[in-house]
Amino acid sequence: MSILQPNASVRGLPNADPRVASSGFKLGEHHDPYDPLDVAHPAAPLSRHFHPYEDNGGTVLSVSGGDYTIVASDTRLGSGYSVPTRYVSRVIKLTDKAVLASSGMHTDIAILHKVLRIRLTQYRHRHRKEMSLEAISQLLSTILYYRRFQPYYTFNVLGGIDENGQGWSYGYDAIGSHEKVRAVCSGSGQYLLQPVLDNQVEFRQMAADPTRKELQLEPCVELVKDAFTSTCERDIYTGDLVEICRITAKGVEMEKFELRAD
Amino acid sequence: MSILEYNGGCVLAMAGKECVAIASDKRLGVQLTTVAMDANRIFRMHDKLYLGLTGLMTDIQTLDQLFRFKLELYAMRENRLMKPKTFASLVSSTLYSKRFAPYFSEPVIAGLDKDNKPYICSMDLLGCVAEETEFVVAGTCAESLFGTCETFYKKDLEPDELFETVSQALLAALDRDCISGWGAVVHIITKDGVQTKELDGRMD
Amino acid sequence: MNTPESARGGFCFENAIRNSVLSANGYKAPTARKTGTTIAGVVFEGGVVLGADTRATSGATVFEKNCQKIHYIADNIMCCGAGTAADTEHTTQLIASKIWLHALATRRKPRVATALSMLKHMLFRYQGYVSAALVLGGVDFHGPHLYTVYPHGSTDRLPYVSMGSGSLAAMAVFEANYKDGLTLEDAKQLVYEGISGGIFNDLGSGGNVDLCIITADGQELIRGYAKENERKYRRPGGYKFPSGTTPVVPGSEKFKEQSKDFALVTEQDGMDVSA
Amino acid sequence: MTPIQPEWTSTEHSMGTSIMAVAFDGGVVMGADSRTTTGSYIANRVSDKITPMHDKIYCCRSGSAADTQIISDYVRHYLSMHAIELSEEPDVATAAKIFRTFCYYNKGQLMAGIIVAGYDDKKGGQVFTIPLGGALVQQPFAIGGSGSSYIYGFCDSNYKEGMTKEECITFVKNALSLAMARDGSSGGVIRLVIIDKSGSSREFHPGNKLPEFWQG
Amino acid sequence: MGESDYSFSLTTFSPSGRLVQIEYALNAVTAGATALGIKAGNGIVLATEKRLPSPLMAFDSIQKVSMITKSIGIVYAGMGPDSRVLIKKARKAAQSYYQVYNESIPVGQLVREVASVMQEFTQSGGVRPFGVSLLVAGFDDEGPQLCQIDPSGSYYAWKASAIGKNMVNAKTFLEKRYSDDIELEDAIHTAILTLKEGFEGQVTENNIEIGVIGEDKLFKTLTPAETKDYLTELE
Amino acid sequence: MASIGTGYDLSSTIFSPDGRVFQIEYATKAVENSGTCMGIRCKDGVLLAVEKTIISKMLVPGSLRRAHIVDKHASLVVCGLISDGRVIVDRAREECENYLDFYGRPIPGAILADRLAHFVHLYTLHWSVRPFGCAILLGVHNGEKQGAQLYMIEPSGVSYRYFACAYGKGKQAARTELEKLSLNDKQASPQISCEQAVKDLAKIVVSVHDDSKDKEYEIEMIWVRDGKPAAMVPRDVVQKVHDEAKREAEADSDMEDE
Repeated sequence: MSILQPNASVRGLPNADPRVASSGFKLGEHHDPYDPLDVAHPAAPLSRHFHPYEDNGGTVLSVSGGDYTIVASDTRLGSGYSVPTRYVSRVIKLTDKAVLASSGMHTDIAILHKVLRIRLTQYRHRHRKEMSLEAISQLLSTILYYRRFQPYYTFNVLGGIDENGQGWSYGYDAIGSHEKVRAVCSGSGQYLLQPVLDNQVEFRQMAADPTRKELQLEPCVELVKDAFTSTCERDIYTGDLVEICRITAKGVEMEKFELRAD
Repeated sequence: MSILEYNGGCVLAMAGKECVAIASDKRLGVQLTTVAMDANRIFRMHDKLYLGLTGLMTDIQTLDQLFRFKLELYAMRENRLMKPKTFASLVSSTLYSKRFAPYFSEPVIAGLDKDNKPYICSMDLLGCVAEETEFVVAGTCAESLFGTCETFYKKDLEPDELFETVSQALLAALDRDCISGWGAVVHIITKDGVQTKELDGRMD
Repeated sequence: MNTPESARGGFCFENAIRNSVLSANGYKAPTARKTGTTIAGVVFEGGVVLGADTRATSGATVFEKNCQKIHYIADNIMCCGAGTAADTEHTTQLIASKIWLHALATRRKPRVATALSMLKHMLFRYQGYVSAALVLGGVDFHGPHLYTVYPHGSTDRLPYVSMGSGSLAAMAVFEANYKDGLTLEDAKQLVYEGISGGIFNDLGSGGNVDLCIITADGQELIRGYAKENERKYRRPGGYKFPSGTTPVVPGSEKFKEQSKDFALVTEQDGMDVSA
Repeated sequence: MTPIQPEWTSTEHSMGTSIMAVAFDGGVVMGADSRTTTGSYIANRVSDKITPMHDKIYCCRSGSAADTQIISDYVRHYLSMHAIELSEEPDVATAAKIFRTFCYYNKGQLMAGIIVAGYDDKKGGQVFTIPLGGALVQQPFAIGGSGSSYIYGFCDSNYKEGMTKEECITFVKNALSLAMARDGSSGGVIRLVIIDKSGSSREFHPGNKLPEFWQG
Repeated sequence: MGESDYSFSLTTFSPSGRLVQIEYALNAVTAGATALGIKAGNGIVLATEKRLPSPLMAFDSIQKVSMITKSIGIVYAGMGPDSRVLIKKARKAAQSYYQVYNESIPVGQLVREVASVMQEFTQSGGVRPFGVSLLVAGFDDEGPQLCQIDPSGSYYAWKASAIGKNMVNAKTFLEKRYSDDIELEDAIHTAILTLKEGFEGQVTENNIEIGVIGEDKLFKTLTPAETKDYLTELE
Repeated sequence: MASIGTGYDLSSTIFSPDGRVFQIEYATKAVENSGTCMGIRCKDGVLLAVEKTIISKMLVPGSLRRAHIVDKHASLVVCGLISDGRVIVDRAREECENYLDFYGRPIPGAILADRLAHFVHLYTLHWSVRPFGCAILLGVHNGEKQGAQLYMIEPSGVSYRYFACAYGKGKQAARTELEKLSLNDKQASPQISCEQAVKDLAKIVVSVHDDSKDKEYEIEMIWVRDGKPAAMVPRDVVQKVHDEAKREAEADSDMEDE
């Protein structure tokens, strides 16, 4: 308080001297958003645009061993921060030897599965035999690429037993590029789950160890359950329930496994 | 691309039985180009306290010097070594003082306190402390590290098995991240000393 | 008395220009860790019960499974925080410190309204950039008080409140079941149900239910009042990594004894920027 | 894949609001709804928007809850300092003028529509309105907030000079009920404050006991 | 420093190399009521005379023993208003420390902070030294500690010490009675007896003030009732 | 007075051993040997008058203004150093303007006087400034409960409200004269009107004026009356009343000679 100009009239009061014009205020800068007559500052044109895609979360995976393949997916449907439903099946049994699991936008998943079911039925009527895993993988790729410029917003994993009884898995991107692998996963928990599969299915980072045995079906199911539980701990879009399909020469068995629901 | 991914890199810390592990990759990149394969992200504050820093390398180096300066002044003033929990608060208040113009770095702190109880914590770039009893992760492949650690972690691992577990978790995550990796280093801090090993992982 | 830079207090904008140049060049600034959060509070016969979940998220990833969102302000005042995790943490710490100094100066137990005013004016000064949404509860000389504080500095005083991304779920429970004159047990059950509503129906909330009961004779913080989301399954046999599993660069192993004396800076590591 | 936050988690806590004040011979009647929203979520359905500035001077707040709360705190402070120095009841005009000083000089940062009303011995019941830009206008009655745009017609046709206190109360209740019915960001209960020479009194009208009009 | 525009220090060296302002300040301390502290194995007691200029005075309004943090207390001798300034700065310093380290400030650090403030007032423009000596009692990781800070800013740790009017006889009295393994309860009795030594008139629970910190590391000032119990025990 | 010359009288921040602040006392002295000024609270307003010694015939009459209008309802007369007085007048005008601008009502007399007293007093607290070398008579009339008000503020910052008061060279004589006037009725409310007061004050100025020292002087008057803004009393009215008073004074002295 400079001695020569003590503002006696407002002395001792909080320094919020209302008459000190705050820096932000310039005459004419303020415009009343509600004022339709304010021609100089017409309210910015209101634009509403349509977001075609929404990601409903969910994690899917396919792991293959010598003579088996496991395809699994959680069943939580997420939308923003809410959970419209806790049980939605993302797994579809195409044939006794091939199962597809898809994550991404659920409407596209439903349509894609319907299209696949139709194509497989037509194939069965025409060839009087089930479509092979190899063929299905190619079929799915073409169906996806057909929608190259307005893609199905889906991330697919295909798993099953091939012609000579070996278990194989295929990982896809949204427009059909695919790769034949031992283990693949995709969806919201992809980054969490994939390294675990690399490490525990294909022992990628480990020093060579001749004594290490191939992973059998049941231990692999346990790995899948554990991997999903870990994913569920850290990814908010994965949870509630896991559907695990065991695909062996005998056919497809489905098991439900409970996860945390928060 | 977020500024935290400009140089790439990640850090991981895991608690064992009267020991803690802190590990990181060694890549220094400029976006997708790898510039150096011997970048150090883990700094010894004192024998029982290590600081791991991820994010922008210029801030990493600045913060290392700043914290070393503050820590040594503290030790000289108070004639004692700073407890890990206290150091975490120091780091937190330093980062938060720049709330609206932050350092682009997310720290991980690992150490043993007086009675050799493991202490690990991580922070976001504003200094929000997340103390954990199991493991903490930071860096460009934090999500993958969460996946592997959540799966592989077991309570009260002895130093040797802790080393193996941390290394496998780190390497598995690095292999799925194209801007982290190019070598890795693991420090195992026990009450007797600090064991350091470099991992012979993929260099691609 | 030239105070060292750190002790001058207030925020430091040293990096502001550099950061703005970086974001101008397309490197978008990273997002700070947020607590999606369900926090809530209810006034009952003898005091207030506050509740909170324990999940801190960064995007869709859970960063902390058991973080504490009920912060200490004074023995008789607690404050739950939602929004940017660092902001809620440091804002409540700062106000707790100011309240302590105020209590010492006035030699009286602190009042909830004092903490409220301090919070309100600080948040207003930063016009919502310090993004902390708080549920402030306590019992003082005037009896029980429960407030919500919004990031821009506005406050409401209500018998039952909820904040955070799970606040709708919690409020639905409260609107259905709240009545005046609750007993302690009713209040604890109601807040537990409210927070659980948020935990299970809001993806931003999860983990345990923490409760804090504040009455005239003191406060009790129950960490993990309900732990319904513990990890259920572990792979039988776990993951064994026998030593030697991981290939180690030969000759890279070093072992450094714990230095017995007090030497801090040892010549061996000095300024090892590179190796 | 970061989930987008629903808008109600980040929008500022605001009072869409229907507020009103009517002067009668010997005092004023002030009324307000009780809904404050953050985006489309009702943050507080029973809030009190009629805030005391002095024993016989109140203000109705609309716009940003934070801005109006902080400003009314400052005005209450300045007014009490003034009253102490004056050692007599302050004028309603003085309260309005101080409000206007804050609203006008900080118009760039504020979103506050305020109606100041009260009683003083000099001029009896008075009503002043301070819209967003910081103008200060004295009126026989004033309406404000987003809900007011729906009831200009009703008020202009139903307001009469020289109404009694009871007539004013009915006029306010009817007007506010109509506004609350039509305006999404107004609702809840109606709170009234009646101020006259003897002091101020409050009335509370729950949401389900408001005057009914045509509802389709 | 402070509001003065002076740029030169008021504390200057005398020809013989002494800082007389500081010595005068010490005189102001010895003009103040006696205060003392005793460090026991399991705690510390601070005690002080509370001379009331008039019986009409509300004795509980005068507080000479102040809490700085939950585990640190300070008693002063000398000019009351000066002590209030230092108490406020000490409390602020303790809080600033806590804000950075989330750990309560060690006694040694607080003593250093307060001492450096007092020293600054002997070497800055336009200000005079503080007319108080402080006895700081605290219990932290390094156990109970009792320190004394003088107007010069110098500080020393004591087993037992006295400041103010008859600090000389009080010290000799303490030297006789002190033993390293003294317990807190005995220390409190010794403290009261020491005060009694130089007390004009009858010691009551209203004209002395006692602060205690025990193994619970919680500093608290005895209520008049508690002080009375100790007084009756001594009769 | 042992403290003169011992350095205790150099700054207003130093108390002399016997507890006096000499700078303030010296400042008061400076006011005492300036032209007498006085004021009267009347029933329809307040009148202030000042005796202005004319230092040179070449001066345009009335140019050295000592009476100032502060606001529509407030007037002020400076007694002592005129330039010091102008600083206070500016301050008074600023206070009135601020108050009206902020509170929307004219500043009450008591508060204006208090503000000016505070302002004057500040200059006796700091070593970097000297006290004001003038006293202020403040006349305020604004239809308030208290009616017309007359205040006097001295260099020390002391400020009281008066029925009538005087300061300057002839203050003692003027005060005794003022006390003779029957200003108030039993309830201490003013009886005489401003018109009447003009004559009374002129008489007192004349009687108090010491011809031996400086011959030439003129009277300047200012008033604030009911319902009218503050204004200077017209020069001719003052001149007329001044001449009458002089004549009467000579008549009285003739009577004494006989």
